[in-house]
Amino acid sequence: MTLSVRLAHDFPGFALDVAFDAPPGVTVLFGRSGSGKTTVANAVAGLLRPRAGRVAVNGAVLLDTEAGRFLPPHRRRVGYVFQQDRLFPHLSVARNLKYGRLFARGTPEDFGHVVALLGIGDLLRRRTADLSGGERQRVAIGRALLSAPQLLLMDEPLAALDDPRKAEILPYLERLRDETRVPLIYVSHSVPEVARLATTVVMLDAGRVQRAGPAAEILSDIGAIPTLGVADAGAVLTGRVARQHDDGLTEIAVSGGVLYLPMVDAPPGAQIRIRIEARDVILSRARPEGLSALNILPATVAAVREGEGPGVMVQLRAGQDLLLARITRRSARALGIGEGVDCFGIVKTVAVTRQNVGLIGD
Amino acid sequence: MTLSVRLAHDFPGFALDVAFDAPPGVTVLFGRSGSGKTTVANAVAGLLRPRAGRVAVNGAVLLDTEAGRFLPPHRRRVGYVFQQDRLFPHLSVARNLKYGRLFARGTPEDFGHVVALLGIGDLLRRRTADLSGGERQRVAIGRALLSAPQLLLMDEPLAALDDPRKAEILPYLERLRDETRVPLIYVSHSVPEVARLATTVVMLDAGRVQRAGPAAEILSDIGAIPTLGVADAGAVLTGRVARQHDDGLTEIAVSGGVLYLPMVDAPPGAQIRIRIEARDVILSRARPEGLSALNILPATVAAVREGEGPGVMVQLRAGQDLLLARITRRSARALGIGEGVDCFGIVKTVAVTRQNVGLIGD
Amino acid sequence: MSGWLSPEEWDAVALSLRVAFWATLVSLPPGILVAHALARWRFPGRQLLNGLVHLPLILPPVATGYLLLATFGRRAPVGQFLEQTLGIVFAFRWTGAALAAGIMAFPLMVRAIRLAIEAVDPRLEQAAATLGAARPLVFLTVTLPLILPGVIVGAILAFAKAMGEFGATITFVSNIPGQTQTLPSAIYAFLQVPGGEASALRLVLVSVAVAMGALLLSELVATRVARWIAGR
Amino acid sequence: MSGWLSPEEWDAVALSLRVAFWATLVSLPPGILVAHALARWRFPGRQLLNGLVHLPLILPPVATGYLLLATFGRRAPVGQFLEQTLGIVFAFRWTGAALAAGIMAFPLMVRAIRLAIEAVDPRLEQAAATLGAARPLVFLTVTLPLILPGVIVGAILAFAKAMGEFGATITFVSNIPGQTQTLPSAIYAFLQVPGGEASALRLVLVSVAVAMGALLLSELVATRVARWIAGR
Amino acid sequence: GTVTVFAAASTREALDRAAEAWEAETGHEVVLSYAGSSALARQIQQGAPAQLFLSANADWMDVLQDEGLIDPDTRSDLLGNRLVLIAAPGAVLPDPLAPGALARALDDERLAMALVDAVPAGIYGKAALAHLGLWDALAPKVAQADNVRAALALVARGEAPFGVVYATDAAAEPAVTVAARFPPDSHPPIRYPLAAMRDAGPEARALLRWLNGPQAAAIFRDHGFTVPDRAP
Ligand SMILES: Nc1ncnc2c1ncn2[C@@H]1O[C@H](COP(=O)(O)OP(=O)(O)OP(=O)(O)O)[C@@H](O)[C@H]1O
Ligand SMILES: Nc1ncnc2c1ncn2[C@@H]1O[C@H](COP(=O)(O)OP(=O)(O)OP(=O)(O)O)[C@@H](O)[C@H]1O
Ligand code: MOO
Ligand SMILES: [Mg+2]
Ligand SMILES: [Mg+2]
Repeated sequence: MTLSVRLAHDFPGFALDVAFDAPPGVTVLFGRSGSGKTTVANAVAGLLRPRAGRVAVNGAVLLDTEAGRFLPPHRRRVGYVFQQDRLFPHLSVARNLKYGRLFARGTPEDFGHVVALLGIGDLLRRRTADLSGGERQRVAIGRALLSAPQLLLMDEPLAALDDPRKAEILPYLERLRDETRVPLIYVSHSVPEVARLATTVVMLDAGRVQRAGPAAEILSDIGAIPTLGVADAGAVLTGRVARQHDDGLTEIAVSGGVLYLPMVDAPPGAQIRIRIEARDVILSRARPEGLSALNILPATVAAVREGEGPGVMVQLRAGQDLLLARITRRSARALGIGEGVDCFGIVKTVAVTRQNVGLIGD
Repeated sequence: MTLSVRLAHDFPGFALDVAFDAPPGVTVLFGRSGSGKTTVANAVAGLLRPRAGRVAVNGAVLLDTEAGRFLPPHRRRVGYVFQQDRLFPHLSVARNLKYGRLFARGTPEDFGHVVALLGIGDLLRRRTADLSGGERQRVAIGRALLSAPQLLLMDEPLAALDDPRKAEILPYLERLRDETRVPLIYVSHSVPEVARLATTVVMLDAGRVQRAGPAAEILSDIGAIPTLGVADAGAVLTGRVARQHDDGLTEIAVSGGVLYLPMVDAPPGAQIRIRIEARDVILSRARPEGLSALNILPATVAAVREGEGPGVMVQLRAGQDLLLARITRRSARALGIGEGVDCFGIVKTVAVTRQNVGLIGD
Repeated sequence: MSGWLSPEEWDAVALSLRVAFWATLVSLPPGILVAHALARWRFPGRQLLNGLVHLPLILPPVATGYLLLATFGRRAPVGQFLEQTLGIVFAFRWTGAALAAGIMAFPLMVRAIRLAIEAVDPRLEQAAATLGAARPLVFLTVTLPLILPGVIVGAILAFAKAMGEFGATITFVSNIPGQTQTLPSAIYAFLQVPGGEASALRLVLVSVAVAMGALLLSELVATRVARWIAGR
Repeated sequence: MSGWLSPEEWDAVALSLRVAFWATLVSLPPGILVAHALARWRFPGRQLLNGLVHLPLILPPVATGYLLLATFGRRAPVGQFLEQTLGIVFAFRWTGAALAAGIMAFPLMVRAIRLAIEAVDPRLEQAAATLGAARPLVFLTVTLPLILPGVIVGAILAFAKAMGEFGATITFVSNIPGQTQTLPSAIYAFLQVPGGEASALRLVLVSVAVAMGALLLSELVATRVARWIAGR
Repeated sequence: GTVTVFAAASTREALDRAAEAWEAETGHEVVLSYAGSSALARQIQQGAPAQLFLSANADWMDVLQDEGLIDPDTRSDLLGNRLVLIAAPGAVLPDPLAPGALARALDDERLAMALVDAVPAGIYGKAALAHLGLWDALAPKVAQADNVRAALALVARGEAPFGVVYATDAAAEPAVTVAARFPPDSHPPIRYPLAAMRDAGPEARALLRWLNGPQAAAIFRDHGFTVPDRAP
């Protein structure tokens, strides 16, 4: 395990008691406002000294209250993007970005590259006080990335950014996850972001771990849906790029068949993960014809779960993978959907946007 | 026009020059990071004195540089939720919330109601410094609402909140829009939020108005798609509640036929608006049978627009309304989609989540 | 203890406390006002006011005492005016000692408060304005609470200075036991006579004890207030 | 102008500037250190240090001068030690005047800097720490730049006070023309002479002009620095 | 060579003139440092670089002599002085030293004196008034200044209608009139002892001898001092 976190701390009216381990990659902390996400991040960064706990990253013990060990923040080498940015008001944007380099012990990311990625080239000589909200946040991200951290902590880093900007930054974070050994703890409320980035998902509720485990498992878990929010429920499949078609579609082999997705920028053979939202899956008992939807996967109903509303969540097994489909109770009845029933899952090609596709490095 | 804004101001490296008018309701400022949204909000609130401009709200002229009029901020009665919350550190949460009431000239919202809505009842006696990011933001929203404003300004108020919380607050903002005459200027990056709340959408780009007009028009406008982001494109339809069904579905009469949606909490006859995302619409030349999708609208292709990717945006006319459908070029060719072609638009009932349905008051 | 200090010395202690207390209290409102003006307003003569406020710091205390005498003395224009219109007499009264102490302490107070005002985030004041608070109310409900630690520090400095002020006081109001003889005058007197060191030391200790007590107390209050405001 | 002031008076002006300059400069590093310790560290004896720093403010200057004489005089233990080991002599030198002025000004400087340190958002220092900066480096790269306006204010106060200090100086190093006769001593000397008011006034004006010049300059610098830091 | 003289502040004009004359005569340089006798004496105790000391107070000279700092052989009472009652401009009082007259004339106003227990002029004044049986009635009305020149200034400005000062002070201040001279036997003789330090060089001793000589005596008399008869 790359990351091992065990923390207990009490605030008046709020008790934190969490423990989780995570392999390399991105560990997403997910949970409602006030569930303790920032508190965990602070404790990992050494900004909060918890009552009890142990934190180890890549074998290095940052904190062990039993052994009386408390590594001070500056020796933990965490790049922390704070929930409320903490840019240095007395330094220019460029100086803020370069601040961490003064003390970096590793090789920092390339300055020009990070600046270009974040689109802050024009701001370099500006004072931070006049920046717009999104500009501030981008500078904060850049500052953390450029400090050659051993561990990255990002507390809702993209919340203030527009979708096009998010779409530019996410692949970079994926690359970071896949190409470097820097573990990333990522706080987010956005399920698509989580699905795309997370290696491990830790769901917090009122200071406790409600569920933790590999992202694909947690996100396809019918039981996790209430926390994730029904609207955002969706399963994560892994597949392999089979072929790039001339008309901009990529053919992906998944265990249950073939999916056509909007261009995935990866060579044949590359492993990718695909999040398919439950609301984007249509069920049919017979193989449908003449639809604009290209992806039709034969599947078997694995579980059905009724919610309070008019909806029903259907878990499908398509080959090795699990799919989630959310349909109305009326349709479920009309189609005779029940455990063990064979049917077809229909997924619109375009419903799987680039947001929902992530590369997996090796 | 309830709101009339005309502003020109220059920062080194950034020039703002915008003009727009808006009817009662919610005016959404939409645009990329750094496009000038906050600058506009600040000028309307009186926190920035623009080089030139005129701002009028409900007939009251707040600013008119030509006439030499500049109403100071405290006399503008704007409830401003800032992008970075500005809670008073020396006051408790309750005192922060009640601050505006000290000076309110109108009748403020009910305290208990706002507190319950925002889920901050447990925080009332806390100091603001220890609050979590989302808690701070909720308090900031409450403070603005409780100041009996004549105009509300909200700069990305929900960005730090989790989806369940957002889903609780949005209907309240709708009610505010529909039941009071308080105009609301709302900055957001979230297209679903925009679609749901906006009466008027003002798209900003590099300090200029790129497009402005009624929400339904702008959001269904094929030309606006590049700015909105293809992934989030979708059309807004208006309909009337026809019947509530026992299985939790609501039958909605739209001009082009009937839609079944997850329970819409409104009496028969109520007018609602429904956002249908382009990616959620499947096309078929023949009326499909045996699908879990309940909503099938006969339509005629009004326009087709090819993007750079493998996708094609199809604008459909279904009755009086416009629908957008995003399909692959391959499907378009296979189905023979072209202007004037008749086809069926298939919309999954559950794809239209509560997020996408809004009430329209009278 | 009462045996340790003579009744006259007790008088001096009491008088010093009274003088320092009133000097501090009365100069607080103008101190806050002037600090606010210097920190936030732009007006002609701002630098002049700034200089004027610092004057007592720059001048030797005796010179300040002379200027006070030439201004607020009974034969001096302002002094006569005040006496005739308001019946306020400073010359040879403890009120004069308080005036001298207050004026000598004024720059310290203003500087501390001004520093605090300059550290207040104007965006909070803006937020208050959008919530409907007019300028003076913004000041009362937001700025003032936020600068309270600075105000307290200013008051501490002023109080301490007022406890120690000697040159301007004795020049302006002389040394009249029970009326204008503050601790510093008494200490000075002892230091003038050979062998008076022991007695002077005794008063120094009293002076230090009293001022330190006040200091500690206000320090405590300031820390509380600061923590309360920062919420940390 | 050179005709307006006697050579001896010019000496006094030059000496005062030199004394105030060095007193300010040399007390800055310990001033910052002590302010930081008082604002941020928790250690036994903190309140004692706090009291000690304020002492020169509370005591009549003459008493402070007397204590200095009893400590740093040539016959006094510390004074002898310093003379024999380091060859530093304070007594009756301009260095002694600087020492006296520095000590008298120290509480003002420390208070101003401390106020500034207490206003620094510790979350910025935390951010610097997560970026790898050790405590002293955080101080140098974040805290110090942020408190610069406070440091400048502290220096201004100290300079002004050093320009005006008289009681402790004359008691400690006497009033030797060309060596320890600062402007305030010169002014005092004239005030001792009947009819010397005119001459005193002349020196007061010089003193005010010089100090105001320094004040305005530093005010300007402070404003610039503050604006630069706040970025507003 | 240079001779450094520490001298009581009240001897300033006369001694300045005398020193100039000696400098002109011999070509040597005299550095004069004026301050209160007590401050000077303490500094000499601490090794001040004084070569001659002219004190306004025999007690302090005794202290230095007891400590072996001065050369007792060089000690002499260089100057004498008279005590006078002065009146402010416009204040007239025939026969002011008659019992009750002064107290009545003062009404609720003040009699300016130097500190009556600490500063020589005050001590002599109190003794004189007591000798005349006036002290008890006047004591509550006395405003004590920190030195005799400050008391003089109070009268000159009209803040106090009457004051007790040296005849030399009254002579130097045209604004005041001498209302009465105290009988020489009403107080201990006013003496200004002069002595050379033990380690004083030949030039200093030459100056000392010259100051004791007739040329200097003329200058001193010119300024209102008395010059006691000396044993040849
Ligand atoms: N210093 C403190 N004193 C008291 N309570 C605290 C303190 N810090 C945090 N809390 C409380 O602990 C809870 C968890 O806070 P935390 O900041 O970790 O939440 P979060 O999960 O990051 O929420 P959000 O998504 O809103 O940022 C909150 O209810 C918060 O009010
Ligand atoms: N005082 C200022 N001086 C100079 N430039 C400024 C100032 N205030 C804002 N700007 C610049 O003006 C542009 C618009 O800023 P604004 O805050 O309005 O953007 P925004 O649309 O709110 O962006 P975001 O979504 O990131 O908050 C930005 O590029 C910003 O850097
Ligand atoms: O030497 Mo003085 O001047 O009367 O004390
Ligand atoms: Mg948080
Ligand atoms: Mg903004």
